[in-house]
Amino acid sequence: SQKSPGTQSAAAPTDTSTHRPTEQVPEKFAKGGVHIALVRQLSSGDYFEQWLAGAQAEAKALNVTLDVSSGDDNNDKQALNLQQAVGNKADAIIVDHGFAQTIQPAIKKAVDANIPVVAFDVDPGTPQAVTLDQDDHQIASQALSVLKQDTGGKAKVVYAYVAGFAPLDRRNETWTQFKKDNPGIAQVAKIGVVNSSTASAVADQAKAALQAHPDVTAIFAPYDEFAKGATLAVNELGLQNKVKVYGADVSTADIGVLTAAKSPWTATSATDPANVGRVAVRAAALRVAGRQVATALKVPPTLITQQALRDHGITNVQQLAGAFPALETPDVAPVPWK
Amino acid sequence: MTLVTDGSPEAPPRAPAAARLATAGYRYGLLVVLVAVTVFFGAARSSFATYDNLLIVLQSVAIVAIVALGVTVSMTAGGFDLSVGANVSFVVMVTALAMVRFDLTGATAIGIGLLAGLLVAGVNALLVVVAGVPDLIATLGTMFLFQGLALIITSGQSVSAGMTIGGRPAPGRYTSGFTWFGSGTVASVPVPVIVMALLAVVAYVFLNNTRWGRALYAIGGNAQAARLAGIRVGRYRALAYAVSGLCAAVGGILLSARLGRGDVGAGDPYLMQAVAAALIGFAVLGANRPNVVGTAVGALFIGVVINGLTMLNAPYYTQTFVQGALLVVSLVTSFTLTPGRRR
Amino acid sequence: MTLVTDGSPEAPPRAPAAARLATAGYRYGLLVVLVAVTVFFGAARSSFATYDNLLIVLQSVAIVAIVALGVTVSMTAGGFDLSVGANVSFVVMVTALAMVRFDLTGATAIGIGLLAGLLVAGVNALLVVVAGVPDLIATLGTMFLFQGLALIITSGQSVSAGMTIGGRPAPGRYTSGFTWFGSGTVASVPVPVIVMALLAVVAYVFLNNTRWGRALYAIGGNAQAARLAGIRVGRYRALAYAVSGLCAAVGGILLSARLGRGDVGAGDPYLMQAVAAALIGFAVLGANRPNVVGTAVGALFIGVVINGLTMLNAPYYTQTFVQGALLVVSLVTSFTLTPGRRR
Amino acid sequence: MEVTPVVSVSGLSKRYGATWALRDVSLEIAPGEVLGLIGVNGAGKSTLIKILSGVTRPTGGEIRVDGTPVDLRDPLRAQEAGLQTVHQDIDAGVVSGADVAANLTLDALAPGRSGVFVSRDRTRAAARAIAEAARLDVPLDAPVESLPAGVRQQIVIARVLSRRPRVLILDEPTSALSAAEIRVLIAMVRRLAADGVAVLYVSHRLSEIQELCDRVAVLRDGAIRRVFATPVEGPRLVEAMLGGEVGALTHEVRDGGEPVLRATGLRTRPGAAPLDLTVRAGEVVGVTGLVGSGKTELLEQLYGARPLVSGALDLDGRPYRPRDPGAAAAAGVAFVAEEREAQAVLPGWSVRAHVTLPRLRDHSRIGLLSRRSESAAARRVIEVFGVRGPGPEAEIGALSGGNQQKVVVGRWLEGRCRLLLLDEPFRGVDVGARADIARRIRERAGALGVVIASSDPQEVLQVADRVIVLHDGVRTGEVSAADASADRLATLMAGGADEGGGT
Ligand SMILES: Nc1ncnc2c1ncn2[C@@H]1O[C@H](COP(=O)(O)OP(=O)(O)OP(=O)(O)O)[C@@H](O)[C@H]1O
Ligand SMILES: Nc1ncnc2c1ncn2[C@@H]1O[C@H](COP(=O)(O)OP(=O)(O)OP(=O)(O)O)[C@@H](O)[C@H]1O
Ligand SMILES: [Mg+2]
Ligand SMILES: [Mg+2]
Repeated sequence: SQKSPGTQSAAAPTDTSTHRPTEQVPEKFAKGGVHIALVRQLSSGDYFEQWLAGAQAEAKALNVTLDVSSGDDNNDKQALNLQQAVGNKADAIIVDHGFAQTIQPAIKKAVDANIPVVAFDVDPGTPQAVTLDQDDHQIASQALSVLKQDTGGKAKVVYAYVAGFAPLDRRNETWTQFKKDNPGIAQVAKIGVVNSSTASAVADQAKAALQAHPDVTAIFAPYDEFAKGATLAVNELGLQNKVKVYGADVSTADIGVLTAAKSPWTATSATDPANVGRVAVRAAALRVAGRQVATALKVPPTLITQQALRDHGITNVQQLAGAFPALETPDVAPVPWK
Repeated sequence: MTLVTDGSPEAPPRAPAAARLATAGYRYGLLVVLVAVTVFFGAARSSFATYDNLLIVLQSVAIVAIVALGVTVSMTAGGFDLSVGANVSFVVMVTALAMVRFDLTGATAIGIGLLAGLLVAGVNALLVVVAGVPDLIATLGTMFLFQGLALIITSGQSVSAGMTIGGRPAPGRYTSGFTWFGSGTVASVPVPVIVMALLAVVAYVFLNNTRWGRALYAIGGNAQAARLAGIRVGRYRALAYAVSGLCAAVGGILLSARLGRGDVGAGDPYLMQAVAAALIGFAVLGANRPNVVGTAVGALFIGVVINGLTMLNAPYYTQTFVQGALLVVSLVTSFTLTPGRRR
Repeated sequence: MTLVTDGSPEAPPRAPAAARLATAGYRYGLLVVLVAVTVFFGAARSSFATYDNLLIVLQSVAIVAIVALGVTVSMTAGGFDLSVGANVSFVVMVTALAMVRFDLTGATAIGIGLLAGLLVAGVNALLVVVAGVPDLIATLGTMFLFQGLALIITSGQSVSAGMTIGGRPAPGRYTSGFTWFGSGTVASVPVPVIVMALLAVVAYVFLNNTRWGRALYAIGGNAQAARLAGIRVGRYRALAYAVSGLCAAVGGILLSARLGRGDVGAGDPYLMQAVAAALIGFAVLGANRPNVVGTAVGALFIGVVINGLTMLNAPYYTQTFVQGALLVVSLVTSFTLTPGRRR
Repeated sequence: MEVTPVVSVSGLSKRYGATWALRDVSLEIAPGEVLGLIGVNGAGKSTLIKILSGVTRPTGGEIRVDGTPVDLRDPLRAQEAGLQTVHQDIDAGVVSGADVAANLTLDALAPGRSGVFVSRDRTRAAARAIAEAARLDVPLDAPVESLPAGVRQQIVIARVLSRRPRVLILDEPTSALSAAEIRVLIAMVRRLAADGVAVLYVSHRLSEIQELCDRVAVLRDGAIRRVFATPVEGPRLVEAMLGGEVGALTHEVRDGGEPVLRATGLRTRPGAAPLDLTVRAGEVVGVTGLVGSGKTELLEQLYGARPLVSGALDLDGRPYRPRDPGAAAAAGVAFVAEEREAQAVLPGWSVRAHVTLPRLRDHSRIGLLSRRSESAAARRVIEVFGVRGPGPEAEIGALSGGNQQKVVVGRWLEGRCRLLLLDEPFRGVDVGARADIARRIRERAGALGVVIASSDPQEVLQVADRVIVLHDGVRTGEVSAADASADRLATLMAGGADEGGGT
């Protein structure tokens, strides 16, 4: 299995922190031996690779050992990995994605064992754990605002969605609301498949939908694999002048597709996964040091348009942060001794 | 479907001592690799070779092993059940719906789950035994059917407590009795591990020490001879699918209890894993046929390798490769040392 | 000459006319369903039965069909290649690396991709022919090995132009010549469709009209009889895996060209789809053995159903079910009407 | 006094597509009676037996057991009615992958025949009892697929006898057995008949039929032509079977010309004494010996199907050391394996494809097969060997066993052949067909050397010019067919010394 929807890709582990240390390094960190367990639902795919790279860079900077385990899309296994981390007495645990119902009993055990927990993109079910989220509603609404602007609020739209993936479900809520608020926007077809070859499968479906509905002018595909599939379909049908694609998430490959000549993919909204990984490790480290951390951390997304990418001559995610400084969030959970 | 290759050159005659060593390599190749790997991990990480970690490894393979036992039984009768993954998914959805949407008790949900597994088995049996469709094709059809059905009954959505159905919140939730099957323990041993152990013993006795098991093996060996000896081949093949379906249902119930929600497609990966465990089992103890001990070892093999590599902080992308390489090494030692290579 | 394979009662004698109809149902069951489905979709959506849409359907199944052709060839010789999905993934990664990381030309990348496919085939052949490991188990091992290798060579990352490697951006990119294989057209027909058609014709002739194809079928029918008739069984089995590996490599190259990047695990779903197409093909034209026409029809069947249902705006979660239901219906008509049911 | 027949059939017919395998057959067998059933290959004997054993269902007609009509829907019904059958196809009787004990006790798995739990000890005890009752001496834990066909056949017979048959049906039970084993079987059948068991006995060996049966029914083209009471003379039986005369199977003994194959220092198995063998063009060398004496091992080594234990070979004066059957076939050596079902037949394949399989290269150009060339070859084999059946495109399974054998032998004579190795080529072949095959082989033998292995000395004498006798892997003698007798061969086969002539 590969990456799951609603997760995006972005900048690498370049440490762009401009902060100066304001405090002494706590003894525990100075002498080393702090173990933070990272318990992931999934590992494969650009998003997770970038996220991990960011987390590892931050861990290194903080002199922390990161013990990584992955559920490989098996949620039962993720829960067991979490249980094992508790058994091994990790100093803190970061839970990266997962199903609330499945993971909450194990999180509870961790909390009961007085192990600090940071939960990314999953509801930990306890106020003692820090929650870290990217704002999926905002991701969807940023992309949709461009769609609305381009079409003047009147368009037949093909929508790509598969239920059951939390981020996509949240983005779907925004879409549902958006349709209600904009009666001129009509969803004429819904497509979507998720497997390890999502893009090409979605392309085949999108082609069928475009064939059946020749009057479509926009495709809303709020997940980069969907967006790439939709783009492929539009290209293969030669409809670049007629149909535009509005997506979410970003990776180096996505940038290539976005900036290709005549690309119909117009805009995407995303957070930087490496940055999110760094934030997660910082939050965990703060809790290990016994500092207060806000119980709900949010990383806001940034709107990235095709035009802006072209203007800045950007070809990969590493260059993104330069052009879109908002992707970096050093002030979310800052570590005062670094 | 032939699992045995022909046409390879015959092994040359061996001296007795070398032959004994070869036979040992053949019979124990995979076990030796398993033990070696365990020792290696234990030396590298002290927390690996502990009772607690043993339980975690066992729990991580429990559901796969249970599903694989069913696959093993279907293979003994010369069949092949490709529908087990879809069956697990279907049972997960059905049990979730029973409790969350229809607010039924955990016991009822278990009953319904088992019935759902039998339903899948019934379709398989109808296709294979009554309509005469070859096993692989029939169970492939069933797989699509129930993969689809698992999606349709929930409109493709996951089922969890508090979800809204037609605007109103669902009335029920997973009962604590039900989730106990997933995360409860008896004398510190997790329930799924106990269920696995029980089922493995039952399956072992069933296949090796009962008339039915021997009849299944006879059918797998030569269905025609079995029929001429008066064995009701059709009924036994249906029985094999029923066992396979029930095992998948038990796996589905345990998975549902572990997950605490009905997750779309949760069972699908279990097909490949269960088939892998059962196939690796062929090479264990020189059986070269489906067997319960081999299947259990096969499942354990996968679990130990992944657990150990994770403990060593090996990146996830090396795990599949190491698993494949170890498997290939043990297969090669097992099969090149086979005494009667030609069969 | 087999007396029985299953316990199903023999079909009662039929009047000639009814028998002819039954034979037609048997031979054409799946084709009839395919045509009926096509007519239905065409009636429901005028845009379905158009030349343009035909091309779209064909393109959507082209890669699956190509991989399935290889699986078919491996099956004729009594084998079963479970490694094709991993092979496709591996070739996708290798071609992407060749162009993006090593800045080689598209032609070189294609050459390397084909060699990578042959490498997978070589491991299969070594395990099956030389080491004597049963096909399913051996190719399962190879599957893990190359799934893992595809991840390792890129440390689990996907490969695309502009990616950074060790801090510096990768020098190369997909050449336009290479991507032409994925999305180019010749006289409005997409290149993958042309490649599929060519390979299908070649495979058809190879299996049905050459002595090599005959030898492969003979090995699949009775390996010992083939060996004693002077056929070099080992070499032909290796040949079958080589063909299978090459087909998977072509599939991988086309997929890589279409995606324009090396995507982790992109080829994995092709195993199940290709096996499904090849197995469905058993039921076509009453062959009940692997055959090229059947495999092509099997692949087309899947493509038509998905395309048509998408056009009808059927939600994605109904598609698998409809596909399964249609498959089961045609299997049942095919096999219950088989003249010599008991073969 | 009227005795109610145990089993009677009336108006029985069976149609396969366009051919009527049986038409309007009526027969009855009384308790204690041994009824012989004979007929050429394809006459319908096995079809009748498959109906009586519940394997296939008739197109029309009635079966009564003890005067009551029965519906033999499946094998279990037939067994419950007391009809116990040994089928012609040995491999339809044993389960490979299981040991001898499991195979002997296979019946216990049918419903109601044993408790739920089985244990190894009880299975072995039961198996031992069954084997002892049938005078069968085999290691109970040997895997069946490792045993020669004769032993597997005896296992099947032993198992069927353990069902305490009221009607015992035997379809060519002796085709894979040696003389001594045949004598044991015949004595056993006699004893059962004396106890009131009705027996239906099919064989191509007329001497057995004459010795054993009370009445003999002759099938031809699916219909009963004559029923003789014994004693009856052989030629009359043959005439009724074939609908005419057959010439006596005799031949002029030839010396042969240039050596085709010269082998020195061969061993049938490691540890056996070495032997030399020369086969000349134009001569037919017979190899005989009891079951397990090493005939198959010898022939398979000559064909590269088994690694050469020791020694050196040369073919037409050039060194010859086949690595595999492919190399042997390419050098012009042909081999007809002992077990047709397992070693030569491809289920579902046409006669044409069987004929051309060993010589695909001759029927293809740049790899492409020529259908016309294939069909021509198939038609030639059908014509030359008198294969009775629906033609070259017919599925091989639609031919009777004997006709399948003609195809399998005949195909090697289509095209270049220097040395023809035949392992039990007459197994299950009727007298007429045997004469046909033998005659064709001798006709072609002018240009090639032929080796025929058979455990029936009579059979060997009928076709060979020279006979080599093996005992326990060692050559005990070699005699010219001109001055050999079946008795003398039998002595040698038993390991006795050669008292005259030969080498
Ligand atoms: N399954 C079948 N399909 C079509 N025809 C068949 C089938 N089985 C037998 N036949 C035909 O029925 C006829 C009788 O065959 P049967 O096997 O009964 O002959 P037989 O007397 O036992 O010959 P043999 O001595 O060679 O064993 C033959 O012409 C044969 O070709
Ligand atoms: N009664 C038996 N029990 C067990 N093994 C036996 C028996 N008879 C032969 N074998 C073994 O089977 C092998 C087969 O020998 P082989 O086939 O060469 O003999 P054969 O003379 O051709 O006999 P057949 O007449 O059965 O063809 C030998 O290795 C022998 O050891
Ligand atoms: Mg017969
Ligand atoms: Mg022999």
